[in-house]
Amino acid sequence: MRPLLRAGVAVVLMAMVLPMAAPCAQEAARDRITPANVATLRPVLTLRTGSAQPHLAAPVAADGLLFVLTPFPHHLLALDPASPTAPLRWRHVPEADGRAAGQACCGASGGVTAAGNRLFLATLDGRLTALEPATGSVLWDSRAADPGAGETLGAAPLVVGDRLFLGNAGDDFGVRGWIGAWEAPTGRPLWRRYTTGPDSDVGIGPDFRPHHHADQGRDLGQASWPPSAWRQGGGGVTGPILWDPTLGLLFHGTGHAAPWNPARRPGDNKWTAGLFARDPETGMARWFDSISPHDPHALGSATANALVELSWQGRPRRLLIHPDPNGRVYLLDPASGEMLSAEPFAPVNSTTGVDLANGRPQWNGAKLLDANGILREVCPGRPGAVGGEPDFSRDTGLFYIPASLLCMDIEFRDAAYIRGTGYTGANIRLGTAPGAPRGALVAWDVAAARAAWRVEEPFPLGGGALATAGGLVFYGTRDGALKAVDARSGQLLWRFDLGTGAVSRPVGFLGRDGRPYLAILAGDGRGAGREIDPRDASADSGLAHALRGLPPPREAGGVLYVFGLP
Amino acid sequence: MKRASRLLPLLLAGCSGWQSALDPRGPSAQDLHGLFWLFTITCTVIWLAVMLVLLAALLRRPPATKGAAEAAGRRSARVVGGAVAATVLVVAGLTFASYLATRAISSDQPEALVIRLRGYQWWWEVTYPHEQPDQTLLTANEIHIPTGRPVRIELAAADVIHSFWVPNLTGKQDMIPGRSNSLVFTAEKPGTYRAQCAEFCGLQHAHMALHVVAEPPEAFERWRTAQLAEAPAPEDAEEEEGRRVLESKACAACHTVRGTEAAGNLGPDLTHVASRRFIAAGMLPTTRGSLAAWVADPQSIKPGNNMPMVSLTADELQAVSAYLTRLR
Amino acid sequence: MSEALEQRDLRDTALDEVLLESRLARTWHTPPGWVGFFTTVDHKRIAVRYIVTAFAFLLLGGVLALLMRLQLSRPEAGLIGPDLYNQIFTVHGSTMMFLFAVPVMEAVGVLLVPLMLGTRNIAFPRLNAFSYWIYLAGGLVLWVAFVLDVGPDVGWFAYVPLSGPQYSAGKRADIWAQMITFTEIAALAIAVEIVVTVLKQRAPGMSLDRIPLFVWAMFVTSFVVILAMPAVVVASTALILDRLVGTHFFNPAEGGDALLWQHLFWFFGHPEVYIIFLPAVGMISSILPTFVRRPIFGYLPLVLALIGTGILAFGLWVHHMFTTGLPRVGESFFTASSMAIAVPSGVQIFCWLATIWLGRPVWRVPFLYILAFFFTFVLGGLTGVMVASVPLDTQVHDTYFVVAHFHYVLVGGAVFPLLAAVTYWFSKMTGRMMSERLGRWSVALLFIGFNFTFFPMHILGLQGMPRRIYTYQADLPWGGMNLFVSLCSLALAAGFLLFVWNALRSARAGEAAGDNPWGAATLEWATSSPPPPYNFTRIPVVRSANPLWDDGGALPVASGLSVNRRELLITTTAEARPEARETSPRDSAWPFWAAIATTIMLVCSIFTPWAVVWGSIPVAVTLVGWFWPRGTPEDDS
Amino acid sequence: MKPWHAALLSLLLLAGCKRETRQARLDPAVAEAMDSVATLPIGINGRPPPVLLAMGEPYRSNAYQLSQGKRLYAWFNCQGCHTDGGGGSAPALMDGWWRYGPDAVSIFLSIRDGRPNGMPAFRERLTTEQIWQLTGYLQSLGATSSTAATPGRNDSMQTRPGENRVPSMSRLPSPHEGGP
Repeated sequence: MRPLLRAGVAVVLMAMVLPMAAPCAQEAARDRITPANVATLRPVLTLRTGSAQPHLAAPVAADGLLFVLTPFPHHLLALDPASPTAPLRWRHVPEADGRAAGQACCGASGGVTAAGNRLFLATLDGRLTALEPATGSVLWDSRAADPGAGETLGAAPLVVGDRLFLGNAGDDFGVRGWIGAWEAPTGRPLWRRYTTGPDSDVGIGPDFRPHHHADQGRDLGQASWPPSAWRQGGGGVTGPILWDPTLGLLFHGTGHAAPWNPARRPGDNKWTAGLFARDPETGMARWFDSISPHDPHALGSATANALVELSWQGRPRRLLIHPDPNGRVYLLDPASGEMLSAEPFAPVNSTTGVDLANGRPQWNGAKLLDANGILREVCPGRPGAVGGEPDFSRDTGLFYIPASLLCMDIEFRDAAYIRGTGYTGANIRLGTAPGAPRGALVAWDVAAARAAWRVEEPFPLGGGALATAGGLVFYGTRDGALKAVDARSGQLLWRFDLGTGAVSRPVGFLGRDGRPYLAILAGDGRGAGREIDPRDASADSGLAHALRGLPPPREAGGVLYVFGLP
Repeated sequence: MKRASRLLPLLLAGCSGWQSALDPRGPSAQDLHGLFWLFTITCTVIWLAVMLVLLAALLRRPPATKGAAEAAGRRSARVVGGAVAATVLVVAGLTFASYLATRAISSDQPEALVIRLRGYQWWWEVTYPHEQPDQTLLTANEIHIPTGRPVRIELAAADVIHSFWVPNLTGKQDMIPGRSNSLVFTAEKPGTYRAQCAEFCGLQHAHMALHVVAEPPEAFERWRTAQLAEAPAPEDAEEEEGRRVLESKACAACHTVRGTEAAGNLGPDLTHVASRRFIAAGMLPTTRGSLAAWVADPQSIKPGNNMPMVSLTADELQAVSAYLTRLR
Repeated sequence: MSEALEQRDLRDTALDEVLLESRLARTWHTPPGWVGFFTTVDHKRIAVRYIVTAFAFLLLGGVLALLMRLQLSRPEAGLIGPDLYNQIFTVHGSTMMFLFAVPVMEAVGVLLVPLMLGTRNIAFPRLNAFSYWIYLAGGLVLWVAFVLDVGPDVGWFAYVPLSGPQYSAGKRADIWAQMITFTEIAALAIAVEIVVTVLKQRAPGMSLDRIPLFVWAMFVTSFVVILAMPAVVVASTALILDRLVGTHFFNPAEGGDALLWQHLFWFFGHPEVYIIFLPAVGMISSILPTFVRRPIFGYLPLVLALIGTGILAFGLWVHHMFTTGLPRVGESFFTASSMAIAVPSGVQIFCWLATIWLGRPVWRVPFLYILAFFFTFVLGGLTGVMVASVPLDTQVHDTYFVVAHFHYVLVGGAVFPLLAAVTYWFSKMTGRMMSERLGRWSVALLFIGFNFTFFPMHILGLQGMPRRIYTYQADLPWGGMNLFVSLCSLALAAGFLLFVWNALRSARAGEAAGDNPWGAATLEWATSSPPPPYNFTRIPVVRSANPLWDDGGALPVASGLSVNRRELLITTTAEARPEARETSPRDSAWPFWAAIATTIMLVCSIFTPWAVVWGSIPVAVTLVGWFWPRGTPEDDS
Repeated sequence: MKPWHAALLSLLLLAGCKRETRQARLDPAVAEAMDSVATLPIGINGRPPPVLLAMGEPYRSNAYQLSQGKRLYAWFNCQGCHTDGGGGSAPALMDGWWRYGPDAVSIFLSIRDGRPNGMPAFRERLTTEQIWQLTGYLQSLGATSSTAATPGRNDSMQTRPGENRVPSMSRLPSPHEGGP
């Protein structure tokens, strides 16, 4: 019964459009959402995706259209929120390689990018496609990742000019991470640089000037691993890639080293769990910061980064902000990779500090284990303290981090590498101290390197935050709320019940009618979803245990909400 | 007594060998050997004395008169008291001797070569850690050590309790899950010394052996360098086919051959399996025939071990054994 | 009126010898046939039953030993696979330790302690009956499981994690752990009985310094049992809980410790050796004077040596764990304490030597066994000193050297004295003497077979042969000696068979024995062979340590006990002055039913922990039946 | 032998006879026969190989075989996706719901041939016997009633109740609860 039903749900997309917009023509059109009018936000469009999986990919808006990527097996929908009665412009259903369904590791979801009048789609199962935004017709199509090995595509591609940059995911399967470049108009591959292996693979040449001494040397991506282990070393480029137009550099974090069990990979395991600055032309590395050498808790550093300009220690400066899964916010000089600060934004006991001079964390010896065995109460727990994509507000100077405040018991076991199967060698039970909040929205004062305020949440946050120019921060929660808080004080101004948990980032955009809209794709905050037996405390890498008490969603599948002002 | 005197030369002569406590080849084993003979000779003397007294007591004519009997009784009391005192002295002396030997054996050797040994049911994983991670060497079922340099074996167990024992070099030490033990010893002469698991560990406890190869430091370094290299490439079509079979069949899920797609680590690392003297944890000498026999039917050779019988055609078996023989 | 009064409280003072015997026989009588078989509480019947059962298990364990020798007689023999071999050596070890050695020693105690103390029955006789049934059930559980291929295969020491839930699937290890529970209950019951009997039921005048040395030995042994067994109760219960309920006593990942098992097990396991050895020492001390025709030399040092051994027994369990990587200081301490046990053993040996020195040997079979004991036990004791040294132990631990050592100690130190004891006290069990001629043959076969079987194992161990291996490779130099050992083991087996044949034949057709065929000195020889159900017509009074020698033919007697109910004389603990009269329970089938109920509960708890809950209901019912007053004269008192 | 001994013995014989035999080596012909399952074209459900029934279904009822299956579950990375049975990137195995049917043949086929939604094929990684061992173990993992033959807990971090102690499924919400 069950497979049939599931197939039905997956195949027949139920785009049940419920026109709920009540035309209230009396009020003058407002051009932005502000604390004053946020309470009047109401849904203008809802759409059920029919997929019961967690909806991780944020919708993308371009030219007044909203592009929605549903979970794997994907449907790409083009919607026009300005015409609520017939919003669906087109639908693209890429051919799916079912193997990827079981391999959505490390928060990988695939993603969409709109750029230069093109739409680029990276599917979870490794397909990279360019489409015509207006019609949905395919311009080119290529295969970027091999799901047979557990390799998937994590985040949306980055397009700069006529180049497209994309990273892979698959750390949990022992897949070597890489970042690649394609010619955007044609889909011709340009280069591919790996996270592990010899310098030629990694893209390390004469221009590579890492700030810290430990990162200098020949073939460290090979020498810092036991023989051959780098071939299954992980370090996927799972998070978004950041483009710095001023310096002309790409920044990206690298994922965790594989397997999770550090006893199986003595050494610093370069270049996993760190930050790369790369030349977009050649992909050659400029600098690298090793955030967690040896990555003893397999957290990686593949989170979203941000570039900001603000006054740092009395003088204006461009800074690269890297909120790391290890629970610290790193401030770096984007040109050199110099570390300026690394303060915790979440409860951290795995490190006691970071030695900014050599860039290495000061590990808490009690939370390290280089043998099979068990570590208890390691904070933060996998997959890290950064729950979703943070956002920076220039107006407030605050960096809004949706945080997960979990700790873990992690047991290291023997890890067997079998191609296409999970290569972890660890078992995790996530939890918190009783009574402690499991999640929070942390407003990080970048200049002061401390939290300005935080909004505590009963469950770890899984989606991103959106800071608007109007002085609001929007974020969704796993228990199915979309919240708007005052960007300066964190005061809750508006709350909407989504009916299902949100684990993706809200987006704001202007519609074809010139009015502001807010969209969020909600869909199952229960991590891996419903096929979990919560009696197993390690289910879904321990997340199921950490979400104890989370009420089941009212909506069976995902729902897209588009909100507008009346 | 007569029997003992007959057995003593047997004890002296017939007991040297490649797995014998009576054929010491390193300082630890020599200390233990010396201690063994100290104890043996002391105990033999005591035993002979007791037996002689017993014999004399049996053959002796008992005291005829009551007075003589009482005198004999008093004398006996003194003799018994003296014997007990002597026992106390001997026991104290032997305790002290064994304390000295313990101290000599367990003295810490900071410059020792560290080797990690992990016991599995029923094989041994050997790791040579190195401060440079890519010089870390992982192999199985054979330990190479340089002569004249102390080695410290760090012992761990993956499943049940095992015990590492190379009698020619030193005494045994247990490998206990959840605990770490270590053992320091030195081999003075080059040679191959057999070691065997000495703690009952299940079905194939009898076939859980390991060879310690002591060789001059240069030879050891040569061996180490050779072992660090990736597996040699196949040299002919048959070996090429063997590699393909190994990568595509169940072999690759459990065994690593560095440089190929086989990267499993549930069983011993096979990158240089043919360079090892024995396969299957000291069971069969490494020849192409024994490799083929082992792959063809591991459960007949070592019933209950964790390597399954993978069904291969005759040609595939030929090819795999050819390729494995190449892995020197 | 006076008739009725007399009926209720008729004393032995009022009756002459013949009438007294008939009245006592009526009071202490056990019905014949099946009813009596299941209801008797006579310590002699239960003890003989115990001894016969234990010897049956000895033979079964011996068959397993021969099977192992058959398999090991040549390299890579394919007769017995590893699975079966592991079961065989586990069942061999468990049978010999738990079903033969400990029970048989306690059974000899049950037989002789009341006789030597001059009392009519052991204390708590129904518990005694219960103990036998439980012991039998435990033995059957192990052996039925073994026959069904569910025999434990984790060694008699059952080290975790090998015996734990992950590495020992199925019910095999549970069977072992539950068998331990059965034998624990049985042994503890007897230990309690003996302690109470020795403290309160001694013949008047038998002050502490006149107690026969065998009784002293059983007394010390019983205390060792009472103190050591709880450790193994805890260990085996924790193991069963780990295996069946999912607790984590031995799981290092959840805070347990695999080494905890070894500490608990050996805290019992080492005293276990002395539980077997101390009664044997007592047997030697009690038999030897008879065959050198003089009292034992050094009674007080021997008693002190017994007590000293009993105390030291608890201070050296770690010497089974010298290779587990314990702190050096601890190892040195345990080396010292392990070697210190040589001192009390030395005292005993020297006292016996002095006894022989001062006496005139009588070359009868029990004495020959004692000589065999001297030869082998001293050798085994000295190899024990070697094993006690930490550095030497690292070479010989878990090798055939240790196999040789403990067989020298246990067979040489305990089985030879036991065989001497059975030969010596055979008349008190059957009323007949064992054949002297067959006895001499079996001594010779056992002595030669034993030494040729086990002495070469020392060398095999030093040559690197580990224990518990089901085979060895042909290129190892062990083949010849193993074949030799296997062949010699046949001689050893022949010796045991001859002994059993002798016993069986003599029990039917042996020469009839008088009250005191050996001319011995202690009280058990003051009654007939076999003794009547009430043991002594009148309770003897003791005035020296060797009453039958020192008091000539006729012992003084105490009187005043009731004859129409089962009544014992209670004496004071130190001086053994008469203190009170106490009734002794009548025959009952309830101990048998209680044993059945307990067996059902314990066996079912292997399959579901809930059996402990519902299984305790029938146990409670049978216990109520056991203690329910039935209006017998004993209940009235 | 006393009558009750005989009774006990025969009872045990009936109940426990050969329940714990450990067969290390499988005859290659038998192993081959165990691979031939008759199945529906969609790869769900079917008739188990007759040889399995002839052997008395040891992979389901023999504790040793079940523990071998449990070992393989950990060794062959089942845990990587299914965790300790609670599921993760792959469905839970202990909840009693099976996408492709709860019968042994369906589970066997899922492991041997893989399934389209991410389950890789283990045909060339495990032998047929091992797949049956795993199948037997998985059935015990999802079992709703306790059995005498059960794999014990592992000496590792405990994250879930033991295999034969999973409470009745009636206490769990159905995975389709609240569905459309």
